[in-house]
Parts: sequence; C-alpha cells; structure tokens
Amino acid sequence: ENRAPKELVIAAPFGPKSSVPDPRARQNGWLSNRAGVSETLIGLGYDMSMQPRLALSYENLSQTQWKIALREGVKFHDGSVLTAADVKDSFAKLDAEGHPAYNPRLSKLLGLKSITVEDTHTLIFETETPNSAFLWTLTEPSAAVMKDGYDDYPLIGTGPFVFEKAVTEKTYVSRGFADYWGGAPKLDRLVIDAIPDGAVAALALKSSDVHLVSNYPEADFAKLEEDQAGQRFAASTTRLFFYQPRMDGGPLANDALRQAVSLGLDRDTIVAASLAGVGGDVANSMFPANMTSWVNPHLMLPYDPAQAKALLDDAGIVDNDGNGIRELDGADVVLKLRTYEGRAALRPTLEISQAMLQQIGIGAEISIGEFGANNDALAAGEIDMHLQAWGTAPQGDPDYFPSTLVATGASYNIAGYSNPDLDALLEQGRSLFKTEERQPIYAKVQDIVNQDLPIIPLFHKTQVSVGNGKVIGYQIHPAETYLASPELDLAE
Amino acid sequence: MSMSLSNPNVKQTIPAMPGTWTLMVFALTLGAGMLMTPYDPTQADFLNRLATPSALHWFGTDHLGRDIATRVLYGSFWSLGLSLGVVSIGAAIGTIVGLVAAQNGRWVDMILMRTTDSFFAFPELISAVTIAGLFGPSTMNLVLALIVVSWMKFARLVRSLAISVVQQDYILQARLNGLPAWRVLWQHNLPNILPGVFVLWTNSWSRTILAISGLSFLGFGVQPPNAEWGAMLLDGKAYLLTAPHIMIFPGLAVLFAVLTINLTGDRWRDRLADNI
Amino acid sequence: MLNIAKLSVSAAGRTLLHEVSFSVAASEMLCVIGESGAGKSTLLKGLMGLMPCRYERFEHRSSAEESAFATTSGLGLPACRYVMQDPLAALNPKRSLGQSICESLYTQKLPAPEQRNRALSALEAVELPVEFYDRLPKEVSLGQAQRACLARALVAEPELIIFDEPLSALDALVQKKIALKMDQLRREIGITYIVVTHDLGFAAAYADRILLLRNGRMETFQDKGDFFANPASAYASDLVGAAQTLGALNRMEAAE
Amino acid sequence: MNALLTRLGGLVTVLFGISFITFAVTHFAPGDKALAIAQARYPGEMGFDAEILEGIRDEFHLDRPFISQYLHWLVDFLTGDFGRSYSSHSKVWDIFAGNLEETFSLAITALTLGLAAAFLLAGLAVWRKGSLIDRFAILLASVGAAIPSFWLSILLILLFSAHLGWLPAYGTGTLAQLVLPTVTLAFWVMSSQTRLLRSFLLEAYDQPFVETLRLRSVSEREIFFSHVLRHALSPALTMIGLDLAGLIEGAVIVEIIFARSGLGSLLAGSVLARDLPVVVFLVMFFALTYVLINTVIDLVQTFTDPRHLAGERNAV
Amino acid sequence: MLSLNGLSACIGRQTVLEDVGFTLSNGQCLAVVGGSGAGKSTLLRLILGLRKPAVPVAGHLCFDGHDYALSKASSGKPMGIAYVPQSPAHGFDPLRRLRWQWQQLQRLLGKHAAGGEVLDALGLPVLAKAFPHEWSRGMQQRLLVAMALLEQPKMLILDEPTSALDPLIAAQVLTEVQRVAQECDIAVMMVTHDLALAAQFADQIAILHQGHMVQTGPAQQVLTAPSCDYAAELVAHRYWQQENPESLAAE
Ligand SMILES: Nc1ncnc2c1ncn2[C@@H]1O[C@H](COP(=O)(O)OP(=O)(O)OP(=O)(O)O)[C@@H](O)[C@H]1O
Ligand SMILES: Nc1ncnc2c1ncn2[C@@H]1O[C@H](COP(=O)(O)OP(=O)(O)OP(=O)(O)O)[C@@H](O)[C@H]1O
Ligand SMILES: [Mg+2]
Ligand SMILES: [Mg+2]
Repeated sequence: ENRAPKELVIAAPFGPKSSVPDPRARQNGWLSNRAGVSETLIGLGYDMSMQPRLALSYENLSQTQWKIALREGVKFHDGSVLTAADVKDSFAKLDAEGHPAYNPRLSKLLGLKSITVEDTHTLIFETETPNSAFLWTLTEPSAAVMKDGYDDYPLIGTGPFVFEKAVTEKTYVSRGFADYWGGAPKLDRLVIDAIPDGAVAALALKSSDVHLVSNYPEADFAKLEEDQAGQRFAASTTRLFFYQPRMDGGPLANDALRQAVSLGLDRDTIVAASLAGVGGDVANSMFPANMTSWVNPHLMLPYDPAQAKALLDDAGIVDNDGNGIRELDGADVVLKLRTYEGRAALRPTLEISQAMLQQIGIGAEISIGEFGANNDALAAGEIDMHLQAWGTAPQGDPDYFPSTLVATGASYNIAGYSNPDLDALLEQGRSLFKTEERQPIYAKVQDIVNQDLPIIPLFHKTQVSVGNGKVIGYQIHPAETYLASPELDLAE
Repeated sequence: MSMSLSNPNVKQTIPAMPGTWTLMVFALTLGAGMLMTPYDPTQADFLNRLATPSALHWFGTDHLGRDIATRVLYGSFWSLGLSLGVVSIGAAIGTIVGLVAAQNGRWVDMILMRTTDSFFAFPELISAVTIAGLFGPSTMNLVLALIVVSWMKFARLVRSLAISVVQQDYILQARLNGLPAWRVLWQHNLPNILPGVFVLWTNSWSRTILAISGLSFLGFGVQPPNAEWGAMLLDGKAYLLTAPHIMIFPGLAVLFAVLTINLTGDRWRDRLADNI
Repeated sequence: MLNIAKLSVSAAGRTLLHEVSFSVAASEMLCVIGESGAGKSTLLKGLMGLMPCRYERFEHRSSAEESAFATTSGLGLPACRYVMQDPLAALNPKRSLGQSICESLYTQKLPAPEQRNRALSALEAVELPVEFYDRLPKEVSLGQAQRACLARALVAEPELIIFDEPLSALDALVQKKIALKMDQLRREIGITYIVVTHDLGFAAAYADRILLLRNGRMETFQDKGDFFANPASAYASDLVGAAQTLGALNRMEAAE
Repeated sequence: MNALLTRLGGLVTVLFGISFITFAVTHFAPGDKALAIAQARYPGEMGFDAEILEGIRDEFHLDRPFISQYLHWLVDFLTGDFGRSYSSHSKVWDIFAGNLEETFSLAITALTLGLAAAFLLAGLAVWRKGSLIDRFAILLASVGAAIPSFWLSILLILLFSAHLGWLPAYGTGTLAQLVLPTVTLAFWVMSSQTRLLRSFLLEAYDQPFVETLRLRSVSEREIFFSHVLRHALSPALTMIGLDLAGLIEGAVIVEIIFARSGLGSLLAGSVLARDLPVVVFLVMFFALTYVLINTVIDLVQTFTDPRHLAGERNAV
Repeated sequence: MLSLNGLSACIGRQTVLEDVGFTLSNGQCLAVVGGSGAGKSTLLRLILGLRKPAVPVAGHLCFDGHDYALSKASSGKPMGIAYVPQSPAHGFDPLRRLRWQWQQLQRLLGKHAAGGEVLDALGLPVLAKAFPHEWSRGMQQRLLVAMALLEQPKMLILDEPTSALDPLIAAQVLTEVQRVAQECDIAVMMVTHDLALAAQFADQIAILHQGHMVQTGPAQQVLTAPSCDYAAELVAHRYWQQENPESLAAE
C-alpha cells in the first residue's frame, strides 16, 4: 500500500547510554523493553501480575528448579526462529566478561547454577539456592533474550520493533517488525527522544515535534487537567520518592536525628507542591497502597514537627548558640542534600524539604548532581542524604527493593545500613513460595525500615503522560516497564 | 585599591564618569528595597504557591510561595555582587600581569604569557562546570572556578594594548629618564590602556553575571534556596506554561542589570577616551 | 667623557650606520650634522640603546658604566637625557606637560612641591608660560611641545644630554633664548651636549666639535674651528661653502 | 622565522601547562577512581573486594605519586590512548568523534553569521556615528549581549516552535533543527562583537592621518577598507579569538537546552556523572582548540603589524 | 584665488587667532612666519576646514570662487588644496608601506606612473618596502611634500615643510615647490621659521604674533621695513646664531 510511513515520536527523560545498548547490560533493558525491541521470558501485566511472554508456561519442579516452555513460532528480528538453545546462549552471556551483555548484577540476582535444554522449546533453569523471586527476576528487562548482533542488526531481539539506531543520551530509533509473534505492529517507526528538560518536552509537544511526552511536567499537567485539555494519561505507579541518608557517619548516623527528619517532613505539602496536585500518594511505607498484596497497611509516617523537636531536645541536639540551627557535638547540623535531574518533582521536593527542616532547627544545603555521582558522594561522605525515585517493584516482587537498597552489603546500600534481623527476614522471604506465607515477612520488613529509616520514604508518584491527541493504544504501566506494543498507533 | 587615587589621571576621571550616578541610584534602590520588603527571600509559604502578581506580591510568588520581588532584590546580591567581586579581582590580577609582561618583554613576557595562555585555554563555563561538577556544586567552588579563569582576558588585552604603547617614544623616554618599570606601567601604560580595560571590565562584569546565572540555571552555580537570578529561572522553568511570571521577572532582572552595566561601560569608555 | 670607536647600528637586518668613531669631552658640545637620512637620528638611537649596535671601543666616564652599556639591553647611556626628534611622539598624549617634565626628576627623589617648582622654572627657561604645566600635548603647538621636551631634558641637569634637532620647530627668538640657556648651563654646571642639527650656523656658534655623517658613514670628525676653516673632505667643504652662499654663515649680512 | 620558532616553543609550553592543569584538577577531584573504573568494568555492581580495587589501582598506576601518574597519563594521551568512559565503557575517542560534528557545525555557522552581522552593524554604526542607525546598533547589541542565552533559547522555542510551529524545538540532525540554536548563538556573537568592533573602529578613525587622507579626497570607502579597518582588525582579531571561549560556552548551554547531541551536552553529562576520562579529554580538546586558534591569530598579527616587528627587534 | 577675512578662533578661553585676513592670488607664495605658538598651524587648519566642533570660529573664506562661512561647519570645505602637515605622524598610515601609500595617491589621481621625477627632485630614494617608521623624519617630510606636489592642486598649504631639513635640501625642496607652483599656477601658503628661506622663496610674508597678523606685505618690504616692534625683532634676529654668544649673554 502507498500510505505514508507512520512514525511515532516520544519524548522521554532519559536516553540510551551508548550507541548499541545491549538490553542485558547495565540498565539498558528498560529502554529497549519500552521500545519493544527486547523481550523477556515472563512479562509483567498492568496489574503487576506475571504474564506469559516468550515463555508460554513456567512450572516449579523443585525449590531450585524451574521448567519453562517457550512460545512456538517466535522469530528473531533477523528472521531466525527462537529456540531453547538461543535462550540458554543469551543467559550465558550475562557472565561473559567483555561481552556487551555482561551483567554481573543480574547474574547474581538470578543465582543460576545451570540451564538445561530439554527440547527445542523447553528449558530447565536451576538456581544455586531456593529463590522465590526467581520468576519475578525473569521479568526484569535485563533478563531479555537476545541473539548476538552484527552490522545490519546490531541488536537482535524478538519484540515488535527492530532496533535501528541509538545516539547516546539522545535518541533511540526502532522500526516495526512485521513477523512479530503477536501480530505486525501498527506503527512503522518508533522514535524515543531524550529530552531531560520537562519544560522543553512540553514545548516540543506543543510544536508537534513529538507526539507523546511520557513524563510530562506535573505543573503543566495540572493546568491541562483544569482546562480538560490535551490527551492526558495518568496512572499510579510503584515509583517511590525517598531519601537515602548516610548511616555510617555524619549527623544522620544519629537515630533521633533521622527520626526527627522524617517527622519534620510534611509529606502532604510535598506532594501538593512538588507534584502540583497532579497526583501522588503520601508514602507510609516503601510500598504504595495499591500494591495490596504486599503493602503493610498499618504503618504510618506522620508529620509531627512538635514531636520532632521534642525528640531532638531529648537527644541533646539543641540550639545553644541561638542561630536557629541545632548543634550536634558542638557543630551546627547542616545536612547536605542532593538529587539529580530528570524527574521534575525531585528538585522542588528537595527545596521544600530544606524549608521544612529549617522549621525544626535543622539546616540544609541542597544541590543537584547526577545519580551515579551522588551515590559516590554519599559513599564518600560528601553528602548526607540522596533524594531518589525508584520503582519499588519493577518485577512485582517485594524482595527486589529491600534486597537492593537496605540488605547488608546490597549493591545500592550505599549508606552502610546493616540490620541482621532484616537480612534474615529477607533470606526467609526468598525461600518461601506462597504469597500468604511471605506477606507477614514483608510487612515486618516494612516495619523495620520505617523504624530504622535507612531510607526515608516520601511519596509514590502518579505518572503522567500527554499525547497530541492522536496517540492510540498507549497505557502507562505501573512499573513503567512497557510502552511500545503492536497496538500502539497514531490516528490519521 | 588605594593606589588608584594616587594616580591623578584616574582620580580626575572617576567623578566625571556619567552613569556613576545611575549606578549609585540603582544600588540605593536595591538596598532600600531589601530593607523595606516584608518578606524573607528563602522562607517558603506553601499556602501561597504560584500566586500571580498582585498588590501583596508585586511579582507574584514561586512554586514554594516565596515572594519573587523580594527574591529578585536579594538576587542582586548574588548576581551583581558575586560577579563584581570575581571580575574585579580578575581584572586587577590580569592587568598587572599584562602590564608586567608588556613592559619587560622577552623572558618575563614569555613566561607570563605562556602561563596566561595555559589558563586561558579553559573557557569560563567549561572550567566552572568541571570544577563545580567534580568538586561538588557549591557557591564557593563556583566563585573559585570563576576567579581562576577570569584574569587571563585582562592580561591578554592589556598586554596587547600595552605593547603598542610600549613602542611609543614617550615610554622609551620615560625609561631613559630612569623611571622604574612599575612607575612607567602606572603612569604611562595604564592611562593609555584604561579605556580598553574599562570596556573589558564592564563587559566581563556583565558576562560574569550571565555566566553565573547560566551556571545556576544548569544547576552548577549558586545553590537553592539562595535567590540567584539564574537559579530562580531554573525554578521557573518547570512552570513555563502554567506560571510564566516566575521566569519572566528574574530574566528581566538579568537583562536589565546587564544592559545597564554595558551601557554605562560604553559611556565610560567614550568619556575616558575623550578625557585622558 | 665619551669616547667611541667604530660604532655600527643596524635595523631590519641592514646596517644603517657604519663604524662611526668620535669622542666628546666633559662640558663640550658635539654637533652631529649631515643631510637628511644620513643616519644622525640612528646614531643617537644606537647610543641610547634603542637599536641594536656593535662597537669596537666604548669609554664613558667610568669603566663600570661601560659594561652596563655592553649588555645592550640596558637602555643606553647612564645619567643622560635624550630629546627625540618628533616631539609629539615623545610626549604621552594622556599626561600633561608638567607631569612629563617632573618624570625626568624621578631618580632624584625630590619632594613633590620641589619637583613642581623645578618643572615650572624649566618651563620658564624654554619660554613657556606656567599655564602650560597642565596642558596636554594635543593642546599645544608643535613648537611648544618641542620646548616641553627640551625642558624635560634640561630640568634634570644631567651630565650628558643628547638632542635630536632640538630647535627645529622654533622661531628665531625662542631659538636664541634657548640656545643661550643651553650654553649657560654648559658653562655653569658642565653639562655635555651631543646635538644633531641641520643648522650650520648654530653649529658654528656653539659647537666644540663637529661630526659630519653622510650616507650612514662618518665623513669627518673635527674641531669646530678646523671644520669651518679647512674641512677635511670635499663634501664637508662643499657644505660649508653652500652654507656661506646661503647666508647662514655670513656675519656681515647679519650685521646689516 | 625566529619569531615563529619562539612561538612554537611557547605553544608547546602552553600545551604542557594545559595538560598539567587539566590533569591536576581531575586528579584532586573527590571520588575513588578505582571504584569508578571497577563500576565501569563490572556494570551494576556497587561494592567491590579490596583485591579487585587493588588490581585496578595497580593497572592504572593509581597508587603512584601525582607526577608519575601525570606522566603516565600524558604518555597515554600523546600516544592516542584516551581511555574508556566510566559510564558506558566505550572508548572515549569514539564517544568524542560521534559528537564532534554537531558542535562543529553549530559553532562555525553561528560564528560566521554572527561575525558577518557584527561587521555590518558596527560598520554602519561608525559610518553614521551618533545617528539613528548607530543608536539602533548599540541598542541591539547591548540588549543582545544582555539576554541570557538560555533564556533567549526558551523564548525562541516558545515563539517559533510552540506558537508558530515553524521550527523544531529540540534535537539534532536536520537543518531545521540547527536553526534555532544557531540563531541563539549567532545573536550572541553578533552582540558581543558589535560593540567592541564599533569602539575599535572609532579609535582607528581617531588617528591623525585619517584627516589628511580625507583632505586628499580619498573616498570614505577606501579610508574605511584600506586604513581604518586594518587598524581595528588587529584588536578585533584578538577579541574574536578570545570570544571563541564564549562560543564554546554558548554551545554548551544551547546544546543542553535544545537537547542536542554535541560536545557541550556531552561535557555537562560527563561532569555530572564524574566520567573523568571523558571530562579530561573534552576539557583538553576545548583547551587545545582554543590555544591553537589563538596562536594562529597571534602569528597573523605579528606578521602583519610592522610595529610589532620593530618592537621585537628594538627590545633586543 | 584665496581671500580670508576676519578670521577669529578661540580654544578654551584663549583667543588663538583674532581678525586675521589676507588675499593670495594664483602662482603666488605666502610665507607665514611668527613665534612658536602664534597660531600659524591653527590658521592653516582652519582654512583647510579641519576644525574641532568645540572650537568657535568666525570669519569668511573665499577660495576659487566659492564662499565659505567658517563659523558654520556645514558650509563645506574648500576643495583642491593639498596639505603638508607639520608632523609626519599626521600624514602617514603607520600600518601601510610607503610605496603603497604613494601608489594609493597615484591611483586616486589616475596618474599611475607619474611622480618619479618629483621624488628625484626632492632627493628621495625609490620607495622600497619601507614602513613610515623606517624612514628618517626629513625623508618623511619630503615625501609628504612630494605627495602634495603630485596632487597638482589649486593651492598648496605647507606647515613647516623644511623643519627637519638642512638648508641645502630645504632649498632644493622649496625650489621644486616653486617650480611646480609657477608651472601650474598654484598658490602656495607655507609656514616657516626661517626668514631667510621665506625671503628667498616667498612673494609675500605675513607675520603672525599671538594670533594677530601684525604685518603682511611683499617679502623684501617686510624684511627691510618691519612695521612693528615684534616684526623688527624677528627680522633682526634672523641670523641670531652669528651673534657672539658671550656678548649676548652679557646683554
Ligand atoms: N586644543 C588646544 N587647547 C588649548 N590651546 C591650544 C589647543 N590647540 C592649540 N592651542 C594653542 O593655540 C596656540 C596656537 O597653536 P598653533 O599650533 O597654531 O601654533 P603654531 O603657530 O603653529 O606654533 P608652532 O610654530 O610651535 O607650531 C598655541 O598657543 C597653542 O598652545
Ligand atoms: N627602523 C629602521 N629600519 C630600517 N631603516 C631605518 C630605520 N630607521 C632609520 N632607517 C633608515 O636609516 C637611514 C638614516 O635614518 P636617520 O633617521 O638616522 O636619518 P637622519 O640623519 O636622522 O635624518 P633626518 O635629518 O631626516 O632626521 C634612513 O635611510 C632611514 O631610512
Ligand atoms: Mg633624524
Ligand atoms: Mg605649528
């Protein structure tokens, strides 16, 4: 047919990290997953439940063994048919140092002992230790099944879109894959452009340079909402905004001070001001209220400046020199708070926090850095708190977030927090396989975290996107894992 | 600089400079404004967020409910004061280096100019971004970075101006008459190149205002909650479509300040060129 | 006082002055004459170290000062003043005549009022009213600027003054007064002069010795009397003869 | 010839100076380099065994004294080994090469347009000094120099993209996408140069010989193009050379705001990410470019101004 | 050719020229003499129309049949006068080679090969690649005269054209000026301090004293019958060098 090729341009806050970003390495999988280039064995539904994807079925053979049956008729972008051997191959690359897919983090998370190919469409995965999160981990975008690329096809996945090119931090381009197992996509091309500045993204939408802004600035969204204008998409997500305080030194190693900080932050105001009333729920624990299967509904993170002050007074953190800032060990408590660019709500949150801490006699200096660099700075003791925004359950499993952030020695436990009780609970949680059995454990985990405050949860954000009115088939995924689907389309 | 008053040429010209009064009135207005405003530039008022300009808040309030007019006033301290300090220090260092290099020629010139060139190779914003970024964004790092890279411009211009002066017979005369080098610099070179330096000084001052606000706008400069104009613009960026007044007033403040300085600088130049 | 053998001065890779030798005794006046472009100014610039030069022998009053000159980077003869040919170029356009004159006294470390007084009397000596103390070079006539330059040299009362056509822009009355002043200073404090001039009459009246240059070479170097009575070269006698016909040397006509 | 050799000698000194300063700044920046390299090598990991870190320190000479590290780095740099990015582990040179063209085309077009406009405007202003044209030129240049370029960019996007929809608001690649960033930068070049050029031209017109040329009925055109322009060109060239820095800075801001790829946005991103190999290379690159261009300008001046030559000889 | 009436000018509070007037016809040479600072250069510059806006001027100039009110800048400048400024710095662009500047003039006049004999007559070498500062002052001055002669103007104004020249060359230069002036019927006005030269080459001599034209008249008459004390003194001292210094000092 002679219709003009349909190209959808999406503005996103982050871009690819290299020009051939293998989905399995680093955090590359998110983008290629959203772009529909790579696919995992198991998917995550819009209700955060597991969905068959490349795997049609998955079966627990023993505590450490999983049988996975592959979907038939799946084709790689280069036309070859997906086989069990391909899957095994793909996973093997995670451990191959020097290979672009090398991903020690995921490898550790999966804890695989072996992969056995039963027949062309059946595999058996065996883990070292019992790991109830195993299947959930397979939903992570990094666990994509890929074939080694070559010149014409630098990245060979199985998704509805074929990788075309990427420009570091700028753009990610893919084209429709007619032989997709789920049916040919309606779009011919999909372009994801990185526009870190939400304001420019909004302008770009206004000037029709892009058709969809995936992370629309909240303030502008509120205005659209008011005017009932624009093609608005909103959905609550598991994304948690939280502070990670430094626990192995500095003023925040002091428990009372940390408690006071949490009590002194008026989360309602933060949500109202930094999200411009668009939506967001005050966090009472690390999990959002809509994650009903895992959230501990009895927890509270109240705003109580009076109690905060009392707590500080009791701990001997008082303002002796009358400059309005309390002292700890003779020095003014001036916390260095830092966050990064990319999510519009981060910066105002930081500023509001500063104002609020001031009111309970705690000084704060704030600045904007970059995520990785901020982690280094936190580890080095250059800063005291790092404001971050994470999806708390990208794979739908409650283990991921605490295991990555607060378990002893966890990869992002930069603040140096360690609680053996918590570690034991997490260990136990991973070895149990029934939701009912695991629920009380994670409720306890949330409780401990709220008491020790190795992270200080602030709020869960509602994700908002705005289209130009012609975007069809777009839906915000609560974990923001998916975006491009064969149904995604652009009206004439 | 107590020295400047002992140089009759400088002494004579300063009161005659037009624009000095404008600047003074400007400074007084700012000072009076700061004294009179009932608001605190950093105190958030969450009930009053994003208010549009009104009798209570002349320029409206920002996303934290802070009075923008007050912040613009206080911002002048950061934007004007900080840059003035940075540039003046840089100008003093650079002028001395440039004059000494031009006067002495040969090896001194060689060493000084190569050092200057080495530093010069780092554009202000680049080095400020690098230093502020690598050492952690803070106002102090910013100031240091800017000073380190602000003097070379003066050194180079002064040298090139002074060299053409140095070849003049009257400089030779002065040196033949046994004047020590610094006196020749001070009495002969300086007055001749002063107009040029003045243009560059005012020019750099305004450029530094722009640089500081640009850096703040990129997040490398003056850190919140300090009311630097560029930082205020950054605040306003997220509300560009909904509350444009946040971005308009600080932007106008930058424009107006830089414009005033530049125009005053031009008039000084014209006067100096005529007078000295 | 000053004794120089085979001084050569070059510029732009070209030798402009070839092996000039001369000497001048204390409180004498040496007049350097020669046609335009002969190299008179070049000789002075060479002496002052403003142009690269070579020489065979150089004696100033003490041999210590010889080495100072030999480095060539040190600007020229010590304790001397130099009056350049172009008065406007030699005055800083941004400084008043008074300031320029005072600058010449800098090495003497006088208090400011004293400096001013001496500058004022120097102005008087060159027939300039006191109000010129505060004038800028562009506010005076060329002759007045030239006189300011002379004042600047005279005010310091140095051992040696080198003049490049000092009276060229002045009228006869002023020329005469300044010439007398110069002569008086020579007698009273013993200043030595090297004067470039094209005025043979002046040379005849005031010089002790005469150095004649031609095309960058030394033509003759003689005592004044000898020079006018029996010039040592054909060119020199032509010159003297021509000057006589032109009337520059004719006393009788002047007496009319 | 001699002068040329001296200049080249000086240039080499400067290049060493630059490399030293750059290295020193990054060397003393906080943060554990071994850790950063480890994180680049083993992506996704945060903590590492002491052995691994030791091994890396050894491999990259991180435990040597500063000077030794500097020399190692210098040798690597001179032999074309610029290292690998901490954040993507790709070769620094590849990252750089991929971004060079965008910045280059932006800077060159902006410079050319801006300078052309500046010469035109300053020429007109001086031609009719004190007239309306003059005042307009001064005003335009002054306002132009006073508008923060990031503000101007946003205003331009608002007007031409959001409201009129004529030009794309962001991005790299097409000619249309080059327009707004170029205009922003060129406007800045024009404003900053016009005022300087005007004052240099006026100064040149002030020289006494101009009067005599006019008396000889030399046409104003010839006075301007054959005499005055020459006198103004030398200082103007110096200033243009100096302003190249501003151009680079402008490119950084403009690239970030227009979400363009290019060296500027690369630098900002790398600095934030503390991607030292990339930062070092970019800073060196900017510095070298700048120095080379200014050296050329200097040489041109030395060989065109007779008084410079005389000066050098007279200063023997 | 040229007549000037009632020219007065003030610079600051000082009256530099007061009620100066004279007439000059074609082929004639007027020498203006007077003390240093008497206002000679100012007079020449005002005639040429080189006035600073801040200087109030009164007077009336008639040149080549055109009238110019000197008090008004708008009344234009007389055309066709060649000028040799007092200082060579006013005559040459320091950044251009002398040959180029000479050729520029030739181009302007449309005489591409002319002028060689003028240079010869003034005793100047060929114009090599020299820049102005590489020539001696006397040479620069002569080149300026040569350029003025090349122009073949209606009138020639020379401000101390021989101040840096020795008498022989001065005479040579003025002879050439005289020759060209007579050949082309050019009026010449020149400032000089040298009364002997003035007597030799000028038809008329005007004595300027503190801004006043104290005497004008045929050269011989001025020299033999000075009309006032100042003129007399000036004339008497024209050979001052030959007075005995000792006896003078005793005066
Ligand atoms: N800009 C000025 N400000 C004040 N006085 C001035 C200015 N220009 C000239 N004069 C004065 O005007 C008078 C006449 O100057 P002018 O140059 O005409 O003298 P001159 O006769 O040419 O003298 P000379 O023979 O020395 O060149 C002088 O006394 C001079 O001081
Ligand atoms: N910097 C220079 N470079 C090249 N040639 C020069 C330089 N300075 C002077 N000359 C040449 O040297 C020669 C002598 O010049 P000088 O200035 O000494 O002459 P002068 O005797 O002072 O003549 P005048 O009486 O005209 O001043 C001239 O031919 C001149 O062209
Ligand atoms: Mg000479
Ligand atoms: Mg004169």
